[in-house]
Amino acid sequence: MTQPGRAPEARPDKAPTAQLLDIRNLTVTYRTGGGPLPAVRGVDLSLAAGQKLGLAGESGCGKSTLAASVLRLLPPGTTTTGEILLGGEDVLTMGWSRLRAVRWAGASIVFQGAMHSLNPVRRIAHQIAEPILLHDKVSETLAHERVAVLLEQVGLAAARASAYPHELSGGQRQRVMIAMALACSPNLIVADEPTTALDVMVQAQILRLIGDLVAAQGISLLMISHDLAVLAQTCDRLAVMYAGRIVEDGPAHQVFTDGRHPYTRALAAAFPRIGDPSSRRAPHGLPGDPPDPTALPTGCAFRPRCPLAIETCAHVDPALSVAGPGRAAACVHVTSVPTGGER
Amino acid sequence: APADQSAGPKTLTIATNGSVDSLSPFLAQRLLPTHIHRLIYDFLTNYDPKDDHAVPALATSWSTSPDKLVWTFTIRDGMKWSDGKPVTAEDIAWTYNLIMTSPDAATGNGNFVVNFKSVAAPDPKTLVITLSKPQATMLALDIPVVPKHVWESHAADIGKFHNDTQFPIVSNGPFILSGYAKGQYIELTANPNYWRGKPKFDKVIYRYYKDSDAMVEALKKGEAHFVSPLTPAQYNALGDRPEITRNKAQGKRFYALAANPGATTKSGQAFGDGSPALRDSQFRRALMYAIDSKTLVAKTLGGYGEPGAGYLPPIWANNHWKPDAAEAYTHNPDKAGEMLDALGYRKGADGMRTTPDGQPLTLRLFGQTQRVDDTQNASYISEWLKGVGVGVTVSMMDQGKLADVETAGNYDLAFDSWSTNPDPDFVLSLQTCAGRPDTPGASFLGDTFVCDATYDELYAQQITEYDQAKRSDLVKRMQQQLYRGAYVNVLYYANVLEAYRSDVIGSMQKQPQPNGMYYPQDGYWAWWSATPATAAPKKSGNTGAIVAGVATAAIIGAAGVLFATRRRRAGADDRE
Amino acid sequence: MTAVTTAASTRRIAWTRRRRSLARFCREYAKSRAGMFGLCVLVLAGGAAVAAPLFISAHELSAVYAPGSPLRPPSARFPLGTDGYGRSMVAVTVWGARISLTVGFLATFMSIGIGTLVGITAAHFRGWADTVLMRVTDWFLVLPTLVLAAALASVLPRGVTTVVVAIGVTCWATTARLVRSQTLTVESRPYIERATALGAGHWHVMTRHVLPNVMPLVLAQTTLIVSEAILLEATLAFLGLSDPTKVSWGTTLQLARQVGAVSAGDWWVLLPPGLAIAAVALAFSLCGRTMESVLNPRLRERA
Amino acid sequence: MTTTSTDRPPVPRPARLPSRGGGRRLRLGPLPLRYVAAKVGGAAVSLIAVMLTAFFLFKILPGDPVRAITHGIPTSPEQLAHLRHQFGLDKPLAAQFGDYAVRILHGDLGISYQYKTSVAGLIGEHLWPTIYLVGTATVLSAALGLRVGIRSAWRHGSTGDRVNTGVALALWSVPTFWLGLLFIIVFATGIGPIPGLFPTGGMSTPGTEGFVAVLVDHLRHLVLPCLTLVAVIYAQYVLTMRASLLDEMGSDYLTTARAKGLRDDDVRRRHAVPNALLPTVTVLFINIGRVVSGSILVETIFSWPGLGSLFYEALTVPDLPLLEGLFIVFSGAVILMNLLADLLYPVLDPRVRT
Amino acid sequence: MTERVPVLSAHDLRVSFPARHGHGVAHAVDRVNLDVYPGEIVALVGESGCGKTTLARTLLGLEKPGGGQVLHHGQPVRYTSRGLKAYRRDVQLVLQDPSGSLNPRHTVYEAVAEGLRIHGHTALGDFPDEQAKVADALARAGLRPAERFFLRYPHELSGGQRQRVVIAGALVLDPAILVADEPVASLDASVRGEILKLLLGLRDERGLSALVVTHDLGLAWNIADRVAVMYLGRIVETGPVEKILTAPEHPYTRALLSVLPESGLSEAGGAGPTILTGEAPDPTRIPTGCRFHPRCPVVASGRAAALDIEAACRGRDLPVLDGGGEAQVACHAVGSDAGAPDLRTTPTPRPGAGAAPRRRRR
Ligand SMILES: Nc1ncnc2c1ncn2[C@@H]1O[C@H](COP(=O)(O)OP(=O)(O)OP(=O)(O)O)[C@@H](O)[C@H]1O
Ligand SMILES: Nc1ncnc2c1ncn2[C@@H]1O[C@H](COP(=O)(O)OP(=O)(O)OP(=O)(O)O)[C@@H](O)[C@H]1O
Ligand SMILES: [Mg+2]
Ligand SMILES: [Mg+2]
Repeated sequence: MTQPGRAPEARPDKAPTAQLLDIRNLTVTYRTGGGPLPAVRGVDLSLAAGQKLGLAGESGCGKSTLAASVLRLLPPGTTTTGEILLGGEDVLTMGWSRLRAVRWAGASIVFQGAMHSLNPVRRIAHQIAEPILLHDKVSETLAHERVAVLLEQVGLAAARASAYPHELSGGQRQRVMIAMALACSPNLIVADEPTTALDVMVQAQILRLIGDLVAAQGISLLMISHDLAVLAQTCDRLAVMYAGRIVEDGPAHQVFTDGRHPYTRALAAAFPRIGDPSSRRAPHGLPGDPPDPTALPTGCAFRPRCPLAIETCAHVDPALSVAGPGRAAACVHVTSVPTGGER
Repeated sequence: APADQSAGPKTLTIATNGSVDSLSPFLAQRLLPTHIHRLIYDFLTNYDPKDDHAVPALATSWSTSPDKLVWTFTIRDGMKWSDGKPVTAEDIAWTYNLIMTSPDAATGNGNFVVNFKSVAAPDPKTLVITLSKPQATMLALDIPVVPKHVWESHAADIGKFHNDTQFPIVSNGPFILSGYAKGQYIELTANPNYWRGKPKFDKVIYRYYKDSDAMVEALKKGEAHFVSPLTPAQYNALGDRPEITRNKAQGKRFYALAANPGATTKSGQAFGDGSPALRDSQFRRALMYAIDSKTLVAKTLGGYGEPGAGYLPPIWANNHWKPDAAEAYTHNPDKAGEMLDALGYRKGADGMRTTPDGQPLTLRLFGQTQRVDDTQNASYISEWLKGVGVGVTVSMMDQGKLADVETAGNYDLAFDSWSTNPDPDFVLSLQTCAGRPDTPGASFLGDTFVCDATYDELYAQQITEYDQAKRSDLVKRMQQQLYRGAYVNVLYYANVLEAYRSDVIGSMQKQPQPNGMYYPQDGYWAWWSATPATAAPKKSGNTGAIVAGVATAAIIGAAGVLFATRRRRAGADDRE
Repeated sequence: MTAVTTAASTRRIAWTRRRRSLARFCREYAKSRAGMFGLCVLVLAGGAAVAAPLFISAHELSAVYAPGSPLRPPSARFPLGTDGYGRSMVAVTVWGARISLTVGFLATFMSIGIGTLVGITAAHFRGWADTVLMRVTDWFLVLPTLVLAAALASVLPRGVTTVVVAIGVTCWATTARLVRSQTLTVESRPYIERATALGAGHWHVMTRHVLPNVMPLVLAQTTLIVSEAILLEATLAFLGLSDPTKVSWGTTLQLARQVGAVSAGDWWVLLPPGLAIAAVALAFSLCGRTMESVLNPRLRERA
Repeated sequence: MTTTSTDRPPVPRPARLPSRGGGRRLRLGPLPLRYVAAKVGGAAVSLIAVMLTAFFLFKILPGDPVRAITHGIPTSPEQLAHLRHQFGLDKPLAAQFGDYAVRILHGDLGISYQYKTSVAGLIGEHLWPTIYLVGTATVLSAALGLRVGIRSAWRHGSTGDRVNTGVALALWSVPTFWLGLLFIIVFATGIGPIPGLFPTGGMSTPGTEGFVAVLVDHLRHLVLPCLTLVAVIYAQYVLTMRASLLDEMGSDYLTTARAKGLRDDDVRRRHAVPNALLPTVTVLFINIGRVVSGSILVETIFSWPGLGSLFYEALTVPDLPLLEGLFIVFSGAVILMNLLADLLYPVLDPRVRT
Repeated sequence: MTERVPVLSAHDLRVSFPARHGHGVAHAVDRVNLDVYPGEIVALVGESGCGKTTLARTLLGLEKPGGGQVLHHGQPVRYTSRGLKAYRRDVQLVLQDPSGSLNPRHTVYEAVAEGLRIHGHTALGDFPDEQAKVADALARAGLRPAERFFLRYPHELSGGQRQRVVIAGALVLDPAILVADEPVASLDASVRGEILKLLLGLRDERGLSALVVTHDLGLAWNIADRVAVMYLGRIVETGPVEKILTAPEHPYTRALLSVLPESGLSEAGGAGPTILTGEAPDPTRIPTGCRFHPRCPVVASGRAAALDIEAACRGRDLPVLDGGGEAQVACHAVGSDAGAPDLRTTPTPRPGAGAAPRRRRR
């Protein structure tokens, strides 16, 4: 159990049928002017039906890339290898028409910037109704009735249906995005930093809304954020990414409060708990700069900033290994951590 | 495709670069409409196609009183307007009187009647014109005569009426103006009742082009049957086409370099800033020796023209004058240099001359941008003058601006070009002392501020000389006087280059013969006499038209299809 | 001593920096094949124009001493035939580049100068200055350039200066708009606020921050306008509004048309100047577009 | 961009009546009056400025026009005085300007020197051919240019895109008049195997009869001038459309649309193009206004009896009142088109409407 | 201790803008008093749009106050160009977005030296030349060795490094006060701590005072001595960090604290976060009475009515808090019945483990 091994075995939840989303050894490489850019480097991740999975990590570590690859929304010219099984079907090898059918009906996405993710010259009713008409092949009247219901669900008056995006506030627009994501009753919603640009108070509203709706409808949620605290609060499980890799994966609360990977711990420490005297006048941070995906160091990508780096780190790039019940981490030190001792 | 030549009415299409300012004979000043008026309205007299002497038209005969002040014309019998009303002396008298009394009506032809005291029609067949002083040009009154009964109602607003509201226009010439599209074409129909006989072509159409190349293309394709004027290059290029006949005619235009002899008003007050050097006729002559008009003819005109000397072109055989060898300014730069040296214009180290008081000698040469020749000739002349040490700065400007410069007297040398008429009076009058302005800078009748007492004396004599031979002699002496003074130095007379489809037009009369032109004539001879060719023209036009029609339809169809395919879907599965 | 070293070292730093950014610009630029093509054409045309007096004597361009007879087709002696005066079309075309390019550049500098000044002033000072200047700009923007230039050229004395002024005065509005909007963008950047907070005045902000950031755009715009100006010069010449005694591509074409070369089928007088205009205008456009895409990162992303 | 979200009462809207089947189209609210008034006012100010400029340009700069008119034509001093009076030149400048303003307000643009008839009438007569030519050319080139521009941008970087852009740029760089002359040589005269299919100039062949024949005749005359004009303006449309669609290409809402499962075509048609059209519309309209004056060269070369030829003729004289009138008309066309674009813009873009 | 003169203070400051659309004015800052003492770090927190940035900009003279004064060492700031220039040598600004704060065409060296160039030789202080001074500033900001960074362009630096350059650019003039507007908001979580450490270090080593504008209460807890909570242009609660963040009294502060993710987490089983409803506040239409009352949970839950202060909440203006160091709160409920425990709609965040709430710091 403490054996470091290939990731699939190390995955906490092994029942293959229960997984709604199963990402296996995914790599995504962008084509850029300065050569290939590996944004995601061998990620294994799975999500059971009805589960809420958080994906954290700092800017540029590949979170959005991962999210976009779930619906194969990456720009042309990007190389993707591995498998993304959505309900058992590999998204990456699907035909276009099947893929179009899966998009939104099977999984939908809430993007970060609702301002830009909504078409500015179309009424929101139209934009919400569009996937309904496309996938459910219902009459327009019916679709618009659905729109009214959806808007009510996300706490917007049905009368706002005729508004244009610019007539709504940021929070309201994000609600529209959520309503849109729910429109075809997908099995999975991917929320890519849905609250980053929003105000604290609105952020709380939206998080609660997503949590409630997903729970009520039994939809799986893949939530992406750079804010570990937010994810810990909303999600069941938490995966932490660094430089295109998952470095830690486990139950949300445990990962947040007791990270096994030094990066997870550093990230968690960056969100101080108010009232905690240890962080009073003592901000925690990681020295060094975020990694440059085109020029990663040899061995463990985190090594240059790692307080615990040892010599092996320079040539071993550790794979995810089991680090406790339902937990895994990618660090040479993980084996030395007494697993299960914490509970 | 012109639906012509085959069976239907025979049409003669003329391509020209003119434009119509007005169809009213009272207002028109441009060449094209005045020419059209010649075709649709009969004048008092006409010019003979052979040698341009006055021949009967409306008037069948004429006589003058002994004091030379009263002219009595007998009007042709039985002529009818195209609406059936008879043509009478009253029509003529009314037309002339209108021009004499209304400044608006005088716009086009006012100069002909300036000297008239009265015009009367004592009976329908007699016209009596009383002059204030004798006038030798009474048989060259190029005034279209309009039907009084039609025009009476327009007399009040004659300045605004353009005679383009009702077609066909009531007239009495060999052709009747039957159609007119502004900026596009004028359509004339043969007058079946014309007294001299019906023209052979049923229709004559003038199409005007803004671009001379388009005109030639039209001729090549048979869209037009006659083209004038051509540039030398175009004329040459048309030479190897059997279906096209070219005509190199002596032109009526002289092209000159006018020197500013010192601008003065009628009262002799000097103004302007013309170079003082040019006030000296010897200096002006020296300049003429530096200029080689043969080269100009060869280069600028491509050889299509004759070097000039006399004021009136050789086409007017009676009045044309040539200097004898001793007098002629034959190209001789050395002589020019000597003359300048003698006048005290010394050459400096850089080869350029200075005035006797030490100023650099530089003359301003002006030309019109609208006149192609000016640009070319300016290049040559400035180089020649520089060659003898006279500096030249060339300015090209449009004709309005140039007119400003000239009226102000602020020039040294300027190109000058006039079209002449069978009767020499008008151009000759340009150089009289009386042609100068009343006040400095005012508009004036004349041309270049010339005031030469001998010349004026001769002018006064010729205008009262009713004997043609004697008058010609006077006219030649005037030209000689002008030449000696080197005021207006005629450089050349350009040929008029024309071409027509010989598969459409069998024959036409030139005027004058044998070296005259078809267009524009001082009569209506060319179109009136034109006979359709017997050989059928090549039918290229029609098949071409069909192909073109199909092609056009295809293009438009393609555009339509383009629209239709707007909703075309991409193949189902091959793309996102 | 201190002052000297300071000055020297900062200058050194500045130079190193400039060299580096220039090198980077060149590298980026060289990647664009279209841009390089344009540059080659320009270097050729410019070189020919500058070097023209070295291998074309005044006599070859003189009407009187023109070496050939008029409108002769290409031959061994005259590879491109002769024009209406009998001058070699090669000489005329090469020489024409001088006036055409000169007019193009002068007019462009004039219009760019006005445009930049107006744009920066309006955007930096805002308020009524902005309102007034932009009203004027808008007004120039709506005026049809050709009509205004033609009208100006027809009422002013003929000559190269007139053409330059006519083009310069009519073409600056786009630049002013562009520069203004770029200035507004730059001025809304936090670094302007930072500079102001550091105590910088108008002059400092305008010269140190706004101008360098607007300059690349202006440069790209310059190349684009040159191509427009060359076309406009040719057009004005064609309409008979330029000085026909000066040999430019436009006047050459105008002369060709006046002597009836088109219908005479004398293609050799028509093709060289026309193609030269098209090639140079195209080259300037290509250079401008490439520069724009290299200098403007937002555009760079697309390319 | 967060504009008025709270103070705007939500439009009450019943849950979609079935009768409103075409609910997908933009529903146009009334344009805000203030906006319209401001734009119309702006246009009026521009027009007044145009007239001022025209007065300055054509009355003050060129000097005494009567001298220009009468030069070379025998004219007596009385006639001169008469002409001066006729053109109102015998009054002081201020009075002339007053007259001018009053005249213009009455739609009277003066009397042409060369045609001796009212400039307004002349312009009216020559207006239709120009509208016919320019309209056809604009419709064709816009239809073609926008399509090609859209395709190019959507597949940017592809060979097709590079060819399209290259062709557009080349056409853009070619002098209009030169292209027209080439067209005449190639397609009107015919060169080598190419037959001369089209007339060299003019708008119709006089004497053509029969509806079909007249129609074909008109179309044949239209082809070459129209082609020349299309070639030149087409490039602008392609480049503008391409640029503005490229601007939209990276937008997140397109990713959203794609994520919804829309086809590529639909993403482009329903989402990308409507947004990209916004900036293009302005360019399009300004262009229409400019093309009217841009047709000067084409009309001249093809002897098309429109405003362009008229302008060219006026230039060669120069016929100042006519030039002045045409100047006002050409500028007015651009101003009008600008105004239309301004008024159309909020219809297309809801963001401007509030 | 009040005899200590604040280095920078706002006195009854008011700033308003013409509203962006339509008519009316936005009272972005509406009578604010705030003092910053030497060596003190004050955090200004509040929701988006409450006027924090406007206040900061006004303090720097980038915005002219519509009323009230900005005092520098007790002297009113003069708004002449010379007065402002002198003032701005002493007060420096650090903005949220380090990438935007650096001219992309200027190297690091130029960016840092800009202040020196503007203020001329006098700004060099003891340093021999500009380069030495720039190197020193960069080193102080943690970019060592400084020379390595001279020729870099902003785009060649990471976000954290850029922010350090911006800070170096401010430090190069040896300011007494740093006004930092959301200095770490755009930085990655892991980098954020390092920048905050830097600010703390500067305070400790050089006695630099700072006003840190933020919407992140955690950040205030990390570095600030004192916190001022702003709502709709007005400071509604102020006092020492330990007091305000552990035992807040104003319902708004409490709501802000309650929505912090980890608080909900740690208080699992508690009443959960108080999420304020209603639209974001609009400075063009400031409500009468307590400006928070339309969204106030105390009013909404009926407790205000129970306490018989509802009328006051809706209609009676609250006194303006002074800018000093003591804990103060502007709330009718607090005033009417100080510390009434039943006012608390949410459980107080864990009573400070170790740091006992103190009502008065000094
Ligand atoms: N279209 C693209 N082309 C090339 N590189 C890209 C593209 N999109 C992203 N990248 C690069 O891929 C890496 C991962 O990007 P991604 O957007 O997935 O990061 P992220 O974790 O979502 O970051 P953030 O928190 O800032 O949103 C980054 O280095 C980014 O620069
Ligand atoms: N230049 C301006 N013109 C008009 N209104 C302004 C201007 N600057 C700010 N405002 C308005 O003043 C109010 C306060 O703005 P400010 O930027 O100070 O808020 P903030 O607290 O910094 O918000 P954030 O947290 O979003 O940065 C806002 O309603 C804003 O719309
Ligand atoms: Mg992302
Ligand atoms: Mg702010």
